[in-house]
Amino acid sequence: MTPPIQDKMIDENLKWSRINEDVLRSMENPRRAYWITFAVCLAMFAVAIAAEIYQYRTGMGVAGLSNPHMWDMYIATFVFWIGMSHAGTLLSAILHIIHAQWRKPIYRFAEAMTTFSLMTAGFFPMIHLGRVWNFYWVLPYVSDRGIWPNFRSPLVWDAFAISTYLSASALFLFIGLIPDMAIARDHTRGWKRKLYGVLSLGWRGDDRQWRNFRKTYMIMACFLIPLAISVHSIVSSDFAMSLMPGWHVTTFPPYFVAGALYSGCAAIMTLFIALRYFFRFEEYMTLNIMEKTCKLTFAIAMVWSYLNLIEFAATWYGHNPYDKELLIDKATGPYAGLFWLMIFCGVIAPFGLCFEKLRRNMPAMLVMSVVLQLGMYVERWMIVAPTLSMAHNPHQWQTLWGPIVEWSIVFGSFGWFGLLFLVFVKLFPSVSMYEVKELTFHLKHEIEEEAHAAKHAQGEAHGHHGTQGGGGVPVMAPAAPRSGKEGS
Amino acid sequence: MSSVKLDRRQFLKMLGVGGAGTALAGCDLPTTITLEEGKEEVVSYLLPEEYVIPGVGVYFASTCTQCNAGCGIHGRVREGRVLKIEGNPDSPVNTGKTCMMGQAGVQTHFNPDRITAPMMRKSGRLQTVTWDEATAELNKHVGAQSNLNGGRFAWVTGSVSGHQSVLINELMAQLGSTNHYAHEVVNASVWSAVCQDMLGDAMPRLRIDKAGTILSLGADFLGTWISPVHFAREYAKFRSPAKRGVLVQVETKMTLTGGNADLWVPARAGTEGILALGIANFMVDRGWNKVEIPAAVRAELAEYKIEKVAELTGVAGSKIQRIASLLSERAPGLVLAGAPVESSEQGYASVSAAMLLNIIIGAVGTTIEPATRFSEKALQAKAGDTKSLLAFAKGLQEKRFDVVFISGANPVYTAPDALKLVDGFESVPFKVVFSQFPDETTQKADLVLPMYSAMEDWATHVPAYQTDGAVLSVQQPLMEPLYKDTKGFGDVVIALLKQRSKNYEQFPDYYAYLQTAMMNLPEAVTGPKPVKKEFWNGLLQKGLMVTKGDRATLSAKLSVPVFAHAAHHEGGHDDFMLVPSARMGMFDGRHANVPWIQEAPDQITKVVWDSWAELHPEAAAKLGVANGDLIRIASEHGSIETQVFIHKGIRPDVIGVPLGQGHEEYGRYAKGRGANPLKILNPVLEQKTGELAMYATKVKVSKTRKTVKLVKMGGSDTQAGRQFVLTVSADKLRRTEGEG
Amino acid sequence: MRFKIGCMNISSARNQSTQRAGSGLAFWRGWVALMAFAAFVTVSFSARAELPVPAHIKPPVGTHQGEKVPQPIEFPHNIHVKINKINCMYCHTYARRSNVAGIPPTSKCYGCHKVIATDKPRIVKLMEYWEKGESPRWKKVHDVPDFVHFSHQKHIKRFVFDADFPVEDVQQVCGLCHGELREMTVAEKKKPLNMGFCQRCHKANGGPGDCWKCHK
Amino acid sequence: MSFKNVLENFSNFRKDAEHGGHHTYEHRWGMAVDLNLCIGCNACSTACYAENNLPVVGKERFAKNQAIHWMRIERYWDPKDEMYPEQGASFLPMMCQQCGAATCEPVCPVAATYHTPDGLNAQVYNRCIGSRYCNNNCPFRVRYFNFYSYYESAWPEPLQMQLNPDLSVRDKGVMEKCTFCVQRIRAGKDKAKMEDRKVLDGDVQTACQQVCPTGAIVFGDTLLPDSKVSQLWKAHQVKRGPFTQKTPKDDADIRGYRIFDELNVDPSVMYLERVRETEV
Repeated sequence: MTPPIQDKMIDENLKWSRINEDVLRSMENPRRAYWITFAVCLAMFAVAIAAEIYQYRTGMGVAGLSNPHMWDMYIATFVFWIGMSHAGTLLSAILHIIHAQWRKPIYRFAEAMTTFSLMTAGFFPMIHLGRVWNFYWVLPYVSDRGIWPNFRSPLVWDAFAISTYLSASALFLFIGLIPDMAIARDHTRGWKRKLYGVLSLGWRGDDRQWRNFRKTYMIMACFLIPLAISVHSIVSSDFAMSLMPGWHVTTFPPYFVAGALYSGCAAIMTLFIALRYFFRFEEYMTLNIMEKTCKLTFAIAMVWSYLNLIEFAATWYGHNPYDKELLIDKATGPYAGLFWLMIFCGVIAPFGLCFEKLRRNMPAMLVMSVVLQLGMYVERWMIVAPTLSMAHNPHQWQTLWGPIVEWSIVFGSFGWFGLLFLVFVKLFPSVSMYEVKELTFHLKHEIEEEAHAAKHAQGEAHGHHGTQGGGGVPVMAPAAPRSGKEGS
Repeated sequence: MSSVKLDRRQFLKMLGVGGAGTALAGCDLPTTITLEEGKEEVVSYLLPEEYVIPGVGVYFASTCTQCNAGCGIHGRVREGRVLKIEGNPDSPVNTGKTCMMGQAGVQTHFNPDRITAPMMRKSGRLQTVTWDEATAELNKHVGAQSNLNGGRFAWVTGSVSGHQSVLINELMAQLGSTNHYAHEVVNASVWSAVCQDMLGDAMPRLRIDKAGTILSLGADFLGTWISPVHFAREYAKFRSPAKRGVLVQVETKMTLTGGNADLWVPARAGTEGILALGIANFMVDRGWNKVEIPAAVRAELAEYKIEKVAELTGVAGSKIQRIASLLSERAPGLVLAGAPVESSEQGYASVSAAMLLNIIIGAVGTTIEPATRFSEKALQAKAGDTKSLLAFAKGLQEKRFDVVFISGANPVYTAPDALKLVDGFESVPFKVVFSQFPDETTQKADLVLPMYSAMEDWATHVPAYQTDGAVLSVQQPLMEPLYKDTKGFGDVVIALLKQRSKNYEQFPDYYAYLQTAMMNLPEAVTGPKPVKKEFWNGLLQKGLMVTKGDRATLSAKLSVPVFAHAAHHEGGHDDFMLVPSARMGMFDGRHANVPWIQEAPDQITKVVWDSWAELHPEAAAKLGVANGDLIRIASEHGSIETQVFIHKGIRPDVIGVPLGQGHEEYGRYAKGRGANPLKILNPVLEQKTGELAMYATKVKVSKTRKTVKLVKMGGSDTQAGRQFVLTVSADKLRRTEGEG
Repeated sequence: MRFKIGCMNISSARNQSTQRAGSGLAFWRGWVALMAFAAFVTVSFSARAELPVPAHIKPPVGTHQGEKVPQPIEFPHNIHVKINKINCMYCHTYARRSNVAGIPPTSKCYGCHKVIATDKPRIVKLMEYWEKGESPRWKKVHDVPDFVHFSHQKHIKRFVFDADFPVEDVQQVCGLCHGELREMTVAEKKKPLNMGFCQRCHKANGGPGDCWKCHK
Repeated sequence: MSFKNVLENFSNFRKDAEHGGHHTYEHRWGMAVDLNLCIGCNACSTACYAENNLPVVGKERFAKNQAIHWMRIERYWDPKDEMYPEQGASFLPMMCQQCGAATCEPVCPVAATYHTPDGLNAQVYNRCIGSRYCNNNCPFRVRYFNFYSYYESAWPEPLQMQLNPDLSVRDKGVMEKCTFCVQRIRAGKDKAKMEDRKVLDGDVQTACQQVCPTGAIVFGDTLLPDSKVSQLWKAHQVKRGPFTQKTPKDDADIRGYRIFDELNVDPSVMYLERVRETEV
């Protein structure tokens, strides 16, 4: 018997033409809300630019840094954005490999998020340099002076890791886009048509293309996963490789990766809700998918909390006086407020995700996702700042709160991210059309198979869905035979 | 070899114009581009001295004038610019070392706020004039043709010695004036007075290096007292494993020396003398006295029973006994008495008590040695004091002066308001200030003569405190004057003298005078002299002349001082005894315009760039103030406002405000920064010597609403369990080394 | 005179040589006077021969075309070096005892030119300076950035004195970094004098590779 | 370091890090600071300002901990002080310890700070890009960053004439620290070279050592067995290299120790315990 509709990922009776229309509509005539958000983001970005120019001319001092506090919010924000970038990979690559079907309607924007948050994160290591104009000295290039970067420094690893990851995930995003580009091409006029024409790389949707496409996509996915893990492990080694109490922690790589996925999922939830609301994507981004996302988030949250406690425990039993002193100071000292905020947002709050009522309540989830992200941001800052405030030499102890310049640049980064994302959703389909179609198709197919199994009647199904293909959408010939295997 | 007249300091001309550039400007460009040619200028010497090589530092010997200790220095000169000051190893005063003030000498010299041209008061405002105008004005009032009545001429200086002193006296004599006021805020005049009376020698040599135990009654001999660098050198020997001496510091507010004490004893303000007598009495009781004590003295001493003394001083009886036993066990002892004791109401009595103790423990002859005086009396130091300031102020009030010269002193800043010195000073018809900087006094002058800095001028100095042999130290220019419109002090005075006496016409300038004068010093003074020219060059090379001088003899006069009343002060909840302490660095405020000194933290509190009021936690609790709160400190003669700094190194019944800040003028670094405690001092006199009792002002402290951020160096005040500064017990070491 | 010197030994060690140079003036004068006329004739169309590279040095690689820097007096290196064969270190005497080669003291110019070519406009100009008692303000041509420590004396020692290289040919060594001054009037920068240039030479000739040897 | 070197010597890099820098030292400059003699008078730190072109940052920036003092005197009170600090204060001259296994070196992305054959932690100012990682990883926190450009503000005419031409004035965005007065070391070595002799003990004096009124600071080459400093290290039983638990020194005047020795950074500065009459 057919399962009740609300348990399904998506309504299998969605006409494919409908899918095209809905998604393509989301790419047209922006409404006022869009322009307002755009303006806000632009303003935030402008402020950041101004702040950066000021800082560039005057010196890093205006960022409120001091002798113990050589790093501060810039690095925290850097880690935060890198973290964000992991969600996309998680959804598109990892879940793709394990055939989690429900990812299909939402992975596209997640991937976009990955790329853009990386593009944002990349700025921070540069912004925080004392002499930005020499940032390229970190890269190994052949110079007449015959000198090279110091390959022992985690910062150099960062440079490599991030650039690799950025290019890879951008490529991945693009590859995933190709079939949809083709659809878009066939449905648009004028310059857009040209653009999509180019981007779709002459996609005709014939057999060979599909085969190659799937291979490539799978390979990229496999390639991307270890990359994603390594990137954040390397970022974590910025701290773990040091000697400082609270930084020199062996569990940092997994801890950071978990944290990254955590904040990433939270971010996905936010964008999920936003898109669902603005673009009327209720049918695609259904509550069930939200449910799944929430559950995933909760699972990761628990992993993260666990690693967090592990760290405390390690500090406690490791009995390194400096570490211990720092841990106690974090929980009781000047930063105690933030510490407990982090614990609440990161460990306590996610338990809200256990309640189905909450999970199906979009406003509540919006709040929740923001809370989780806040928690993760604070966590990053709590890694960077307290250690510097209270390291080995008591003579240099000092607490610090970032001044306006720092804040505005950090906010500006959100503006910049927003801009990129807003442009993206209007230029590219933020829901993967062809995969949603696959989804509906397989769903329908299963249901019918069940029905037929009951009736012992064969062959209708094929004829039936043969007529399905509408709006110049390629029939997915190779998909059908594998559908049995693919069924989730 | 040429028709060109060469300036005698030609080789000191500056070569490179730029100095050290901002090095990093160049390296932002890609490496293929180098510096553009033809941007920087390079100038060669006209006539090279074979020892002056571009790019190689040359060291010239001179004398430090940052305080009056008279340390010998070497100035590192490169391309005609003096870059760094080092100590002169040949000088027995500082044997190659300097203090932070000496190091900062270069910034005093290169200070951006120097006066670069003469200034004259026209229609109420100081205006820049040419030297001709200035000289004309000067001659009009003090020149040979002027109708100046010498009796109505006064000259205020700091401590002076050497040939400046000679010239000053000469000019005073020519003018027929006797009003020479040598004024120093930081001085040891009461100490010398006592030494003079009880030992028959004003500045006996103190052998800190020989002492086994030092009982210092507020003498900050490592920081500001008499000859800090020299004492620090000896202190090193005193601390060496061979000696391992014990330092006991008795004072109300911790000084640098107190910070280094083995035992820091905060006795009640003004009772240090009584403490000394208590110790003396105890020792005599125990028969620990090294000299014979007449019965009369014993009787007088007997009054100072431990209990009574403990009660008066607030120092536990056990501690007093311990100190006493230290003085006898760890002989030879040495008892010193510094500013807080000297310039209290009964300073003389207190210091005499200390001296009596010295005699009893047999310090005289062992750790107190007869001084060596420089044989040429005229060149000896005339040490400044505060008595002279009082006298000058009095003179001003009685309108006894028509013309006043001020050189090397800043009375408008240092004089307490109670003395009404400023008004009196303004009413003087003609006030000439010889000065490098636009300080408070300069601003009130009618004629300002811009002086060479100590590194541009010639001078000789004879330290008041002589060590091994009697030193005459030469101050020679380390570079050519920065500003063409400045002049040497000596040059100006010589010019004035020429008008009145034939003897000086032979001298074109002070340099010529100095050279002749030095060469004419009798061999009795200098010891066997080589050929004159070589003597002179040798002198300049070495930078100083160590003569055997004549040795004073010490007599020890046993007499127990009488304390009129046990002058001690009970701290109410808001009234305190004000401690206007000087410190190494700021000194009496003359270095407040030196950025390095401003940025160098105070040694004890680590506060920078400002004044502060030290309070004991108890006192702070009583007042309900915290670090950084602004408080108003009011005496009968005015009030100052400054920030609170709380620490335990001070008695709860006193409040410490350091000297040095609170300048109304004196350049960009000093102006309008902090508060000047001297201003609110009550005009209390030391009973015997008539010195100003600086440590005898009671003040009321009140909160203001305001709070500022206390800017100090360092986060945590404790080591938080780190193994940073480890302390090992001397006893333990002694035991392990089997020294008993 | 009056000095108490860190650098005594350097100066004293080198003093005699300066003295000799000084007392040698008479000889130079006659000699230079003799050559002076020939100089002005030949300098214009003198054939340009490459400066030979000393055998014991692997020369630094790199070229640079600096512009002609206007100087207070257009000093003709070519006449002094090429025609009159005056040794570089006769005028730039500090090169062997200091980090900087130094501009010769005006007295040194005066020493020769009070008898030689006194009528030439440049010399007249020079004499004006001398009479005024000041030195011309030359413009630096060969300059390294302020964050670089370069020592002439050490290079001269290494490549001339220690290598027993004939001092009269020292211009071959100087030329490696300063170009062929015998062909120029006022000095022009012919070598890049940048880090690559120095570093390549250091590699080739086994100079120190430690950053702090040169960077300050 | 050229790329070839990296490939060839990468194992060395790692070994270096473990065994504390180069294995073939020309010199190994070290210091001994006797806290028993140090009176905390600030002479050394002022001398350092004079010698090394340190900028004066002013009150506001000092308040933000942006001051630059390569040599700073840390002052500590004893937490056991009840009413008064009767044992006085504890002064600690703290400068870069020129660690043998310096934690600042491996983390610099551009190798602006590295280990010289003299056993110093070099800081090449014009290579530095100001990532400030080095100070984050320095347990002593003795590296100072130019948060602003000070050339105009700290040396108004004619103060800039005092600047020492032997080392550069650091511009904004550059990390700096105590160099053991490398310009003096350089001068001393050049002098020796010009005289074709070895560098002798006493040829090189740091500014702080030269000025110190009590002679608490001793500086020299620890590779010269007869140098004053290596004598002191020997006498007080402090050795180079990794941390070794010391036997409680009960048998003589042995007071040497190195701060944060237990972190295995192999500092080149030995401190001597201060001796006080604790019984009084």
